[in-house]
Amino acid sequence: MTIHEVLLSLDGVEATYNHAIRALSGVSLTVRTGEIVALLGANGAGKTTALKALSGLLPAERGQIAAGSIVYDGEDATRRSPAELVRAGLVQVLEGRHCFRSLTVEDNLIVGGQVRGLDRAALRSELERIYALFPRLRERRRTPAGLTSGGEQQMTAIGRALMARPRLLVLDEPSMGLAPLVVEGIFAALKRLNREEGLSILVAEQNSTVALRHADRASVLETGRTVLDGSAADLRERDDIKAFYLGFGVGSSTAAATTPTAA
Amino acid sequence: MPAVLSEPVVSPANGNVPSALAVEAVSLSFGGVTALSDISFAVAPGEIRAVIGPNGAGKSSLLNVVSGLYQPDRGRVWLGGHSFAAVPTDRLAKLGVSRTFQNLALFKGLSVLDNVAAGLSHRLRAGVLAQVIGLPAARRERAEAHARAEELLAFLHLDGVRDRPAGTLPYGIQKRVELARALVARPRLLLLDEPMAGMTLTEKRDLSGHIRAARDDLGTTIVLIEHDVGVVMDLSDRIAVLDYGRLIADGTPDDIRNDPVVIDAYLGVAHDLEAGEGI
Amino acid sequence: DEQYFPLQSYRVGPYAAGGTGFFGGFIDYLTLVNNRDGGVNGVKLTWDECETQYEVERGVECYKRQKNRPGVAAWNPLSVGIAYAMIDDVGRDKVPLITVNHGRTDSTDGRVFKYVFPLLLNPYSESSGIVNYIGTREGGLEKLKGKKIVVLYHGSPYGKETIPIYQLLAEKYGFSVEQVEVPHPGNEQQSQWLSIRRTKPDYVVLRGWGVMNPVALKTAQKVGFPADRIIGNVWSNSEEDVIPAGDAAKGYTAITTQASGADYPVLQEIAKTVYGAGKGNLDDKKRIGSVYHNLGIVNGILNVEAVRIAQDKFGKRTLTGDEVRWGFEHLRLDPARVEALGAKGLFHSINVSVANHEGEGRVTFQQWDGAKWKVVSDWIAPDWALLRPIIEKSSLAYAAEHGIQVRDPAAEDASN
Amino acid sequence: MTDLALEKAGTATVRRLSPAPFGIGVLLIVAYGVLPLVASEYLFDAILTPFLALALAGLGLNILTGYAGQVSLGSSAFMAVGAYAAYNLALRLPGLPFLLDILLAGLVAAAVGLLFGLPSLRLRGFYLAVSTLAAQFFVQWVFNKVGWFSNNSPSGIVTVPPLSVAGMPLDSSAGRYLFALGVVTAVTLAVWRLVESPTGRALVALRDHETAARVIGIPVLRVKLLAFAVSSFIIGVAGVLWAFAYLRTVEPAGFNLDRSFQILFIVIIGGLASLRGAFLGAALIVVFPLLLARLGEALLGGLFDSGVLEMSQRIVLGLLIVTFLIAEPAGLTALLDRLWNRIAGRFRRTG
Amino acid sequence: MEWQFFTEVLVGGLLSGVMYSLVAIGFVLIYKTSGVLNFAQGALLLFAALTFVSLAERGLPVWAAILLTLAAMTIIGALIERTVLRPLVNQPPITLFMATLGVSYVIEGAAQLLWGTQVHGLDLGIDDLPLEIGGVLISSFDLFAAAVAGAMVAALTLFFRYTRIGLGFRAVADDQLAALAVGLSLDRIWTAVWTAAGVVALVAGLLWGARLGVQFSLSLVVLKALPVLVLGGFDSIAGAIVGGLIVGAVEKLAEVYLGPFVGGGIEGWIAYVAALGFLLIRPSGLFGAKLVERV
Ligand SMILES: Nc1ncnc2c1ncn2[C@@H]1O[C@H](COP(=O)(O)OP(=O)(O)OP(=O)(O)O)[C@@H](O)[C@H]1O
Ligand SMILES: Nc1ncnc2c1ncn2[C@@H]1O[C@H](COP(=O)(O)OP(=O)(O)OP(=O)(O)O)[C@@H](O)[C@H]1O
Ligand SMILES: [Mg+2]
Ligand SMILES: [Mg+2]
Repeated sequence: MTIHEVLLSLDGVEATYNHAIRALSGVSLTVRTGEIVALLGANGAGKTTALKALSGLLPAERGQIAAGSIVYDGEDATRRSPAELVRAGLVQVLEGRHCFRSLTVEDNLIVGGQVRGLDRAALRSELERIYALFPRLRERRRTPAGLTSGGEQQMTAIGRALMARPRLLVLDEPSMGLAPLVVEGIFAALKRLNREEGLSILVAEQNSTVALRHADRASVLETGRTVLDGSAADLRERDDIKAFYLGFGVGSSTAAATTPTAA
Repeated sequence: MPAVLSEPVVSPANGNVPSALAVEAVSLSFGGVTALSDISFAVAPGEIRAVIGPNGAGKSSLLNVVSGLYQPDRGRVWLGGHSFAAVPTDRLAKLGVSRTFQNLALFKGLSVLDNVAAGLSHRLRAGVLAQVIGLPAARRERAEAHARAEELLAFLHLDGVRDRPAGTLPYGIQKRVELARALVARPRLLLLDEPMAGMTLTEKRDLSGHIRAARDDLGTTIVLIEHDVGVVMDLSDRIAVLDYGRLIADGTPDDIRNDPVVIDAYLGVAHDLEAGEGI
Repeated sequence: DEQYFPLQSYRVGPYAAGGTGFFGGFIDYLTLVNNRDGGVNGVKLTWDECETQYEVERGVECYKRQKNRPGVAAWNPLSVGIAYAMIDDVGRDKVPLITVNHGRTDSTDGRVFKYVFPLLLNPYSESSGIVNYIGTREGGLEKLKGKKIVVLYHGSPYGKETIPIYQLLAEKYGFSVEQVEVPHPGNEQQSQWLSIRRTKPDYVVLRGWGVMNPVALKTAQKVGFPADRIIGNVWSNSEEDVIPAGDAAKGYTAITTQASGADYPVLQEIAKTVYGAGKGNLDDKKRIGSVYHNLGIVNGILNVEAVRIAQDKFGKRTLTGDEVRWGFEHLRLDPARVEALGAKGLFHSINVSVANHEGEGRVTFQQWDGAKWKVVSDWIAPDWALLRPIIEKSSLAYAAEHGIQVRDPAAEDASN
Repeated sequence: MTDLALEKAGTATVRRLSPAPFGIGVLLIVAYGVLPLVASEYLFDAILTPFLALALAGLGLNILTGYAGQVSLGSSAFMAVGAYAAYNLALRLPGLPFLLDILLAGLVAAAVGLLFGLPSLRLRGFYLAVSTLAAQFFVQWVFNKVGWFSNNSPSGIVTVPPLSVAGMPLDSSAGRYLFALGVVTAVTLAVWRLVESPTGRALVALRDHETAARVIGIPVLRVKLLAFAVSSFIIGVAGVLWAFAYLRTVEPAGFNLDRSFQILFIVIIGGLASLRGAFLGAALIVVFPLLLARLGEALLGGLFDSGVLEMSQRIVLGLLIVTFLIAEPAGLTALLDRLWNRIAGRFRRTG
Repeated sequence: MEWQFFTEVLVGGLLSGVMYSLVAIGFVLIYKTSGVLNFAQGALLLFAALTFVSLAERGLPVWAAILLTLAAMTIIGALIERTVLRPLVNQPPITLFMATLGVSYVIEGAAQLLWGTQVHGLDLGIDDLPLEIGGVLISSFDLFAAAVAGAMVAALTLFFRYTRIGLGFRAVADDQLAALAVGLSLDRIWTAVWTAAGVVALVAGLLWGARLGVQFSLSLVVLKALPVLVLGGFDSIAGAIVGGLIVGAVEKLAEVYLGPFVGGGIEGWIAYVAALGFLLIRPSGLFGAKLVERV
């Protein structure tokens, strides 16, 4: 596996919600082709916001990019619609398992593959690929996704994104709610795709142990700002940094750090 | 695979050890999908009991049965000396049971303080008119509720976001607010469905402390679903393991850690655990 | 000097067709008087429009706003709801309220409703007129005995208003009446007409409104009820009511207080001088001489003549509302005067007095031939002997309820 | 979980009344002290009084829709119930003090509201919304059909008796305005107390997560019905004001579907779950069309007839609704808050 | 002969019901892709009918008038997507509902501004003379309308069944944010659907216009469609048809057999009350998707 040119880069991105609540105030990060990058940070650091910003979903949350640039595959990503980005291979798994609740698990997956306009046979084999990764989903494929268990929903959401055969997969807390074996399974599978197909991955995780174990590099956010950027191996070693980025709750003492300041 | 029960279930009806919670031969299925099949187990007062198992094993369904959101097809639930075929959700709070949800279930439009204070709703005696007019009894009640809520905010380090609408908070903090809402009523039985999902290690450690404190200080019995095995092993007195709706193991953390059936179904190879999220 | 007519018009919304026609005709006539005569005895007529969309609150807002302009002559809202909401106010502000062809029946009694003038027709006289017409068609009122009439009415206070009077007329003339409601707005009448078909009445009186009318005609055709046995009331008598029904309306007959068509001298004059000079109010010249347009013109004539009559008494200057009220109370236009006004055949006559604010107007009936209305009857008078006692009963009750001193017409006439 | 997924709006909701009691004080002084002295009859009768009545109706609906999350399209039916109840009470119990009359009329409206609120125990979202139309059409039909309610007035339109409270006639424009103002102030105060009370919080809890509310012991059925009752009560009182203080006539057609939409519109444009919202929304809905009409007339009156102007105004109004919703789905309240924050922020920076 | 009358009323009711379905289908289309009750459907209907009639009256051949009207509906669909739906993506349904109310003002205003407020007759060239079949009176026009409605429903059902677009629609209605994230082009979907709703509005507008005349009141026919919607389920085309039939039959039978006891005119609300009663048994209508939620 070779690491090529820059696939995605964020530079000095600032973002607000509702033109008022500042959520990002200087996020920079890069993902090169074939790389796995972890985005770490405490609760409210801005991971989700950064990921939404780069996949064009911020406007749908009434958020705005106030400054900075986001370049995906050599083009300005802020000018492209989310659908265009997906077609260009940038697919995101949203935080909090946004499944299509009334669609069955299988229909969820099919919708995920729709951008590719597959024929029946190809669709079948793609589905099989996902079911091989998440056997649990095969058993539940006729159940409306909204009724399945939390973990099953999470698998559905990840599977749905994989159906689009992304070049850059953006994952927001994929391990949340998943059994340890499944988490390992997912990361192993992603790693395989990364190795075999050059899939690049950007993953925001609280579960930093898992994330760092699999990532090549990591960026750390704190209160909407990139504060650290380095190789995952380094970060794994350094306890001081761990203590630094893991954050400490939002007691009165650190309230200022986690309460966004008004613009 | 036969259910491995490390201890016979004591039915509160005839047994000598009164349990805070017992489920007796509970089965539940959804049109062909068996979510729970013939589950029986009891939780002793003051115990921290974890429920673990693969995704879709039926853990949340079990809590939903206990809190009356699902009606079991068969079996009974014992809560504080009462036995129910279907637990009446409306009376849950009065029975001293509170819970959190796997997917956030906060009142997004209410401030954090009001969310937590809402946990005391079942205690309110004053009528609407008394509240509107501001009769002394109503005022006192209200002030007490707020005082209690403030206490919990401080306890869970949430006072910094006291007045923020809960919906605008980051995920991890919302989870904590939900815990505060469940704790504020000082429940006898607290049901937690993945309270630590989406938290950092430090936060998990904090929260574990709080949960333990709740048990130690208030004597609350706790049933906890959690996927972070490190947390589970560290925190719980006993662990029940579900797989495909069946109870495949029930025992102390040590029992469970080394149970080959459990390792197979859930934990994976032992070394993963060591390298995992130990606290 | 100027005399001002505030117009609470409605040119938008469900009743826009009526509003544009009526207010268009009214304005056209005022324009004619200004252009031709330089106003009324040199007093220029002015007006402005305030859109109500036929909504009461908007009408009230318009009233409060427009009444502040000087020289208000009279109010002409062409809306029952708005008129009701203004009754108190016009009394206090002492300006006449003209509710031509509509308005509350008991306001005919001018002894109680000093400032309200339901000119030409009220719901009761209208009903009586319709029954009289059916009588003439059958060859005499006595032939009505044993006949069966269905009244199909709009499900609104307006529609319901004549239920008791038809009952009374049925008793008096010995026909049987069945009154069937069509819920607002009336775009579905299948069940009503199926029932009618089963009843097999001799006539159906259509007391409709807006979209209900064409639908009634269409549905009648659908169930095979002949259109020439349907008699429309005064709000079911316009082109807008029949054109959408297409062929189904052929033969349908309706009451009117003013004939339609543009052959009358006053209309010719309007067409020539007003529209010729590009000052006409209607967008569509084809509507000149349509039912609502002509009603507006007649209404214009009545208003202007009232001003003229009042000027004769009070002087040729801007009059106060109360003075114009006096003019209305002495509005007597006999057929000769009507002819002099260029309106012979357009409407018959009017004879307003303190006691009778309606003016004992006469009505006629027009039949739709698929392209235009054709007058098919003489001028018919309602049965005043029957109606007056009912009206007085109601008005006196109102007076008692609201503590109104009932006027004595004889005394007033003497004092003038 | 939430009914029409009010969650987004919810995030910006439930703020304390304005944090500036100073502002409220000024408003009250102007409303009670200054306006009665300076305002013209037009201002009272065409703007202020209908504004108050509609704001009150908005306040009532806000309890149901904004706080409890149940959308109703039948508000004007409850206004009608209030208006007719008050009329009949005044007519049939001549000695009844008017304030008691209002109270009873409100209670009648509350009872009817309760009845039509029953489906809410089972229905959600637009299914519930559309079924509230049953109330709308049924109530209108009843008042139309049953002559007794309008004292057998042949035209169905009734004129209400003149307003007087405690023997004091309030028949002038200013008097009726002051009366409406008094009622609105009192009800607003009570509503404010209500939404700040635990019960008020329970309403929001219900809206945001019904299951969670049930689990923590909020009596969901009772609270839902309470929302319907209280909301209908207030809307009923608004109906009384509409009939007695404003139009002084009552007819069923005045309480049609358009009015219901108007009230819903007030609530949503003003801001769900905010007391100020009802007032801001009502101000917009009453004043804006008038402004537009006057402006259109002044600028273009000579060129086009009133119909064209009206149509253009309709278009502008529609565009405005959409624009406001886009600018701030959480309503005028949130929009103003944001503006205020920005101004205050700038002030702080420079000052 | 009583049964014959009964049959007549029943058949008449069923056929009227089909007319309601025609309007209801437009609502269903929009609801399916945004979970929103589109209150502008009535305005669209008015606009379509008015445009067609005005063009035809200006001497255009029918086909040209229809084509031009279709073009206009497409433009409106695209405009609404661009200016209203796109900025309001991912907002709660109530907000969108209000926005459609605003849109309806604009369309109504524009329609009347463009074409005036006159009442127009509309003759589709279908005679509406009574047809006796076995002694039962049936309207030929209604039969024609029923055939049109049937064809439309069949076409739409096939479309949803045999294309994957239907799935995308439901996905969008379920969760707009997720739909964006999986790359569904909401803009295209919405433009297409609103245009389709405009076409349905045109068909309904022509048929209703031929019955009522083309005028402002045309927009009020939506009130007939709403009970149909709740009864059939907001998101089901089949529900719109079945609901329409039920509502039509109930309404007419109630008016004829129940009306006399309460004074008549109950059609305006009986459908709503019936729908309400029915909803208490099935809270999401006959064919509507059930609410999917769990904790
Ligand atoms: N829709 C929103 N409206 C307003 N503020 C928001 C919104 N979403 C997020 N925020 C704020 O933006 C900041 C960054 O939040 P974000 O969700 O990006 O953090 P995060 O790092 O993903 O946290 P977590 O680990 O809890 O998911 C937080 O302070 C949060 O309160
Ligand atoms: N309301 C329901 N309708 C249909 N199926 C359901 C319902 N609730 C649960 N299930 C099914 O029952 C099984 C058990 O679900 P449950 O949520 O209890 O799992 P869990 O153990 O909590 O899993 P996880 O760890 O992923 O949250 C799942 O397969 C789920 O799909
Ligand atoms: Mg996040
Ligand atoms: Mg679970």
